[in-house]
Amino acid sequence: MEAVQAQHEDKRPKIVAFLCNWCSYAGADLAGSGRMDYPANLRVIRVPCSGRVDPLFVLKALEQGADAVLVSGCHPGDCHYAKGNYYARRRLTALLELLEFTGVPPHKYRFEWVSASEGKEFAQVIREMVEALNAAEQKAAMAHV
Amino acid sequence: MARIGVFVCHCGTNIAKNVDVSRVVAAVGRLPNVVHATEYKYMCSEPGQQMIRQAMEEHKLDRVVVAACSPHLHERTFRACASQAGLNPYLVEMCNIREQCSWCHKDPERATQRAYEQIAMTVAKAYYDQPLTQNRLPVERRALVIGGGIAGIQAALDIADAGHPVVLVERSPSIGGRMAQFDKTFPTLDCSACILTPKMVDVAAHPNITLRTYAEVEELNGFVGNFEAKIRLKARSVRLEECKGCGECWERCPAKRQNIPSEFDAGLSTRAAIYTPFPQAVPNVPVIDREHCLYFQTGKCGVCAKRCPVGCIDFEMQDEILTERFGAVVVATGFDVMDPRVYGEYGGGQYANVITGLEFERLMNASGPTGGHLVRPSDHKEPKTVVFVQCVGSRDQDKGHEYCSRVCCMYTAKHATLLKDKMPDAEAYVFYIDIRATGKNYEEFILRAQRDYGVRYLRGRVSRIYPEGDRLIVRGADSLAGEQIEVAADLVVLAAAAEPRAGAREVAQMLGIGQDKDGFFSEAHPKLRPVENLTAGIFIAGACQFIKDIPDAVASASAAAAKVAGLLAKDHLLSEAQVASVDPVACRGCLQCVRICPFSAIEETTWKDPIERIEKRVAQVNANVCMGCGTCAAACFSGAAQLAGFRDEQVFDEIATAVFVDAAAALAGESE
Amino acid sequence: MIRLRGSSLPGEIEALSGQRVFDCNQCAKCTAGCPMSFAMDIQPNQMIRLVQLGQADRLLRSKAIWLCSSCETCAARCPMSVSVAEVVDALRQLSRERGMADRSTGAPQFHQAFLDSVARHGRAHELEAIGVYKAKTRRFFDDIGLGIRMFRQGKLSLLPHRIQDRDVIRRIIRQSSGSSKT
Amino acid sequence: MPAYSYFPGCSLSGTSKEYGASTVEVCRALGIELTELEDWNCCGATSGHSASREVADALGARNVLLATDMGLDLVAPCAACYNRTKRAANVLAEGDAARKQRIAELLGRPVREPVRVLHLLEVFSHEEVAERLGGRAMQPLPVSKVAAYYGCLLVRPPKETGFDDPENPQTMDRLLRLCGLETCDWYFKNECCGASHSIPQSSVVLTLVDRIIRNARAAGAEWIVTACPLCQVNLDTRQQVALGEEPLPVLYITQVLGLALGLSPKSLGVPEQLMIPRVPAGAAGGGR
Ligand SMILES: Cc1cc2nc3c(=O)[nH]c(=O)nc-3n(C[C@H](O)[C@H](O)[C@H](O)COP(=O)(O)OP(=O)(O)OC[C@H]3O[C@@H](n4cnc5c(N)ncnc54)[C@H](O)[C@@H]3O)c2cc1C
Ligand SMILES: Cc1cc2nc3c(=O)[nH]c(=O)nc-3n(C[C@H](O)[C@H](O)[C@H](O)COP(=O)(O)OP(=O)(O)OC[C@H]3O[C@@H](n4cnc5c(N)ncnc54)[C@H](O)[C@@H]3O)c2cc1C
Ligand code: SF4
Ligand code: SF4
Ligand code: SF4
Ligand code: SF4
Ligand code: SF4
Ligand code: SF4
Ligand code: SF4
Ligand code: SF4
Repeated sequence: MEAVQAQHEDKRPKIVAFLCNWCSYAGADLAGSGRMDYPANLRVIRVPCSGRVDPLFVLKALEQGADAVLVSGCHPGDCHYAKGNYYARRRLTALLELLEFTGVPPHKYRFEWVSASEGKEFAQVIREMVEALNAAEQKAAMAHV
Repeated sequence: MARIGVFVCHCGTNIAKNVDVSRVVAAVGRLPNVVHATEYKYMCSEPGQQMIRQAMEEHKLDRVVVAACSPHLHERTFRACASQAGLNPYLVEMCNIREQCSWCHKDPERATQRAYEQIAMTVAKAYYDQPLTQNRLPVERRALVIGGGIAGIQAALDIADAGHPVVLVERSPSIGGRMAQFDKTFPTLDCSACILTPKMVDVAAHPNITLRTYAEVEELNGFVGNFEAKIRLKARSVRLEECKGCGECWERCPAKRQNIPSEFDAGLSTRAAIYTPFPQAVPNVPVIDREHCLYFQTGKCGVCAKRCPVGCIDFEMQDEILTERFGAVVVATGFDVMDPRVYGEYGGGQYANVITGLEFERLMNASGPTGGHLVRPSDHKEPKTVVFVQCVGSRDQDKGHEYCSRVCCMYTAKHATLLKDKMPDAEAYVFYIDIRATGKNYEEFILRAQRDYGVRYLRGRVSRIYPEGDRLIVRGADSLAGEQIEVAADLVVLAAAAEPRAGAREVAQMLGIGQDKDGFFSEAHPKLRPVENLTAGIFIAGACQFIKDIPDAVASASAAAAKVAGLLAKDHLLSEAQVASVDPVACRGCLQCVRICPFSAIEETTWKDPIERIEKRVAQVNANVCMGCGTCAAACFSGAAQLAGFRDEQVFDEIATAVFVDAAAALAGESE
Repeated sequence: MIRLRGSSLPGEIEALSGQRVFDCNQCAKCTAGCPMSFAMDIQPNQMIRLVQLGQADRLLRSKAIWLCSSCETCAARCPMSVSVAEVVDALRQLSRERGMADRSTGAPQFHQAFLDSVARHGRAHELEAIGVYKAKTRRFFDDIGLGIRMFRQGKLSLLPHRIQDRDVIRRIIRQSSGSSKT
Repeated sequence: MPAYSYFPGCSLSGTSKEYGASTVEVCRALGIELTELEDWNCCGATSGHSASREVADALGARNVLLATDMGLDLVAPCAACYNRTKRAANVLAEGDAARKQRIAELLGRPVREPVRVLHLLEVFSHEEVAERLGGRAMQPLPVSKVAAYYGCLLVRPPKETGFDDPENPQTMDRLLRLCGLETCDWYFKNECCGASHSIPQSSVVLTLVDRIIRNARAAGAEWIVTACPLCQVNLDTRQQVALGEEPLPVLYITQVLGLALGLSPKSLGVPEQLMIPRVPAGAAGGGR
């Protein structure tokens, strides 16, 4: 059991996060300004708009070994570019179906709308993702013991 | 090979407390392409910036990465700093290790590792950065205002006063809009004409304003600062400059006998074929309505031409198209009043004595069809009991609009007050759901109607109106009493909903601006940019954005005018630098990007391949219109559409770095 | 006084009636046009309000839900597309299931007698339905003259028309209306 | 000529026999082929939907499906039957899956895309029928002005029945004008007469009936014409007549059409006294 724990310590999950500049990136900033503590597993890539997120980015990240991918943009209707997040939503819904279809487990990707005032929510999303990843990993490890 | 310099900030202890900056700097220094890495206590301070500039020179840096706070705070600072030292500002990248690292991770080791990895990602990204320039766009310092209601009038006057030439285009023969139709205005009850007419005259007299009535904008091309509009001047059949407005012509026009309904009087009176909509019209020059004119229909008449003392009537006049250039456009096309005929339960237009609020305005107006004497349309008798029904077509998702029309609570109170003022013995009942009176002195106005004028308010909707004898039985309810209420009325006034102008859709398409779910023109941001449109350079004023009363319409018009004046005060504009572009070689011409660009910044064009010598269809981004959202780049399957600063290869390398870099090893001194 | 606490009533009514009761903005147009309003102890708009407030007892014991004539005037004219008529049906169903139906209006007994007759024969046998109803309500002598006149005109037949497939009809009426307590 | 499956409903074989008889007679005369649904059941009327939506759905759907099996659009002369049956058909056509599933369970048979449900008036407005009616020489009738009364269930709720203009329907008015009658402009043609309460709440109903009759009289109606057995019985039997005043006769549209087509009053169930021409006081040539 201890061995499993230690191993798990070293191979911390890595989450690649695409955050839109105007809402989610600002939300993540707010989580920091509010000194909310959340796991450091995140690697943030700033994009102007969730509409910039090519589904290939998500697939590439997963393929190269990211433990999970987060895409986060403005809430529907709040897009800085009017309709960019609407396209993102359409595109990512299709991607979601594809991922589901190809059997990628659901804890490995998440799409979330986070506004510039939702620092708390942002931190919570990251916590939840890391928890889910750890739980999955632990389960897998136990299966091997 | 790039020469990248990395500058890591302590932010006092804000960063340094949780991130071991020295270890990070050491590790970063070993990254490929990094030729210089250093740290400082306050990077944004003057000595900090000085240090960056010096290092740039010393190490011949061609890229700068500052690892500090959020780019939302200091990106501009460091871009300006690099720019002073001669580097293109778009070769500067920031990496956020404060808000998104030291402040949100308690564990120093983990925070240090993350800081290192995020910097490595930023370095990877910076490698591909290219120098970008903002285009300097000339500004055509003239404004176009579409719609000559109170909003358009106000906007035109304000822009003109700021010193810029304005062309005001109005569809009907005179400016004035809805306000010209009113008798008195809430909440002050001052005479509408008394406050509007002087403004109309000012418009006509202003040296900076060119008035184009009986005209419409047919086409708008170009972009902010550089629009080109096609304006159709409809054939007026009267030479504008010569006409004296004497009225000889319309006095004698035999077409009067055809009972042509007057649009201005909401159909309550008739007009001639040659007419001005109302006596105070600006310009006070008639037009010939060719559809009804006997000369145009039968070839025989010409009475007006014979009567006209100056001979300015010209039956041969043709429509004229003007093409003019503008730097900015204000849209102020106003609103319409819903046709309440869909309400079969209120008679569906069958009963002459069920009228709309707009018709009531005309019946009360001193220059209206009855000279301000309120009578029922059916028999011209004075009504003794008048019932007002609010929210007809508003707050009704079944047959009308879901929204509240905003002005009808107030104008109904105005109508009832004016009625009681004119005929103290008349009874006035108002059926309402809620009273929405949120302006300055509005609630007081409602209270006065009830308390001082004896208007009776009944809280409920009306379900049925039907005639009995020569009266109308109005069956409603009072939900406060919990009972049905029946009133025998002589006249019923429906506060019919306000709605988008007929043709708003065509106007929106012609201008390339958005409409909301109800058909009103969309603002750029509901709170922060209420008079702007997402299409830069186009502004919206008055009730075409959403229903407004006069104070709000005027406020929005002045706000739009201020925006326009600000824009036209510049001698050039700077375009967005981080914009999309399409590589014509790679482009397959699928036009997916054209379809989805939220700003219509991409166009289809043909391109001749200089090597293969073939012509093909490709997409082309107008860099002056593109806002840099990157939606096109994500949609393009060929990788032809790319967004500067966020190119595919940049993002892919950031991803790869994020996944493959092992911070623990790097910080321990192992080279990658 | 209404003391508010969480209630399942709005949800139940929405499920049974298919109406969105919270769309109602209490404009009272339903009440304004209701032909039975004058006889009701709770007005149509108040019924919707009380559903919103979860006041099951008052509604299920009311006379009003049995006085509604199902004329659908309310539904046809409601600006928010809420049908009071359908909400009333749902209230009647709950009221009977919970044994709270107000019998003084006679309506619950009448509907029961009518449906019993349909369950028995597959079609309504008017003479039987009226007879049972009168026995239940002990209103033997209301309308007696009228009944005799109709009978003479051959309009009230003595024997019921029966259909073949009576079992299905019985099943529909018994099974889905639950155990009725009227 | 058009053919339909025919759902007479309970009233037409009981309290409203004459409506049933006149419907059959007139349709025969106009060449409309009616085939009665075999083993039809009661639509449940108000009692059905008061019990539950499921009861109303299933009772209505059974008849719709019988008609669907026959492959003939279904016609109902009773407004209440029409209303309930059409609504059940709407559920079968576009209702949600769960609701349809429940119908299938209760009926013990699969459900299918339904045929159309029509009211008799809609059949008479059918192009061919209207043409045929228009081309017929009509017999003069003993009155000249009548009030068409539509009641509730034909026109409401409009989203379900989709019958004519719900606030000012004209279908029956047009037919009556074809019969050479003038129809009144009156405002109670779609007001509720309270028929569903006729038995349990007779006193309340009197108020409603009274208003309708008074309004029709004021508009100059000599007859009220209806297309609903519940309305007819209610308006006929709950009418209060002042001393010395003649009651206002309430006839079925099929009876009026039948008389105009020259069918015998007896076969249409029209009371003899109605056929005695009456000359309205002061009007010349009122009785034709
Ligand atoms: C019955 C009634 C009473 C009211 N009373 C009051 C009151 O007492 N006090 C108050 O504050 N508010 C009142 N209002 C509200 C008031 O009418 C509006 O606030 C005001 O008219 C808005 O002005 P506007 O210029 O935006 O639109 P409008 O007055 O509608 O003017 C729009 C103008 O644009 C022109 N136009 C439209 N389309 C085109 C086109 N494509 N090209 C060129 N020109 C075009 C139209 O011809 C018109 O002249 C009332 C409204 C109603 C309905
Ligand atoms: C509880 C509440 C909730 C609200 N929610 C919303 C909402 O959700 N959406 C919405 O659109 N609106 C909302 N509003 C309304 C919103 O607050 C106002 O529209 C907005 O704050 C007005 O901005 P302002 O700049 O005019 O005034 P303020 O926000 O009051 O700013 C005035 C500033 O001037 C400073 N000041 C005052 N006197 C002086 C002086 N003599 N010298 C120098 N400085 C001075 C003050 O310190 C203050 O910073 C809400 C209001 C309240 C009370
Ligand atoms: S650059 Fe940012 S992180 Fe550094 S001192 Fe300034 S505010 Fe702090
Ligand atoms: S008569 Fe001539 S000058 Fe006078 S208003 Fe008419 S057109 Fe103008
Ligand atoms: S020519 Fe036309 S406008 Fe002139 S007077 Fe004759 S009808 Fe009127
Ligand atoms: S302003 Fe008043 S009358 Fe007009 S829609 Fe709103 S609530 Fe109704
Ligand atoms: S999506 Fe790409 S390939 Fe298609 S037209 Fe646009 S740039 Fe060309
Ligand atoms: S980046 Fe956005 S605004 Fe620019 S062309 Fe592409 S989709 Fe249009
Ligand atoms: S009419 Fe509709 S919205 Fe108005 S009170 Fe009745 S149910 Fe509510
Ligand atoms: S259906 Fe019932 S509640 Fe609605 S109007 Fe008719 S009687 Fe009133």
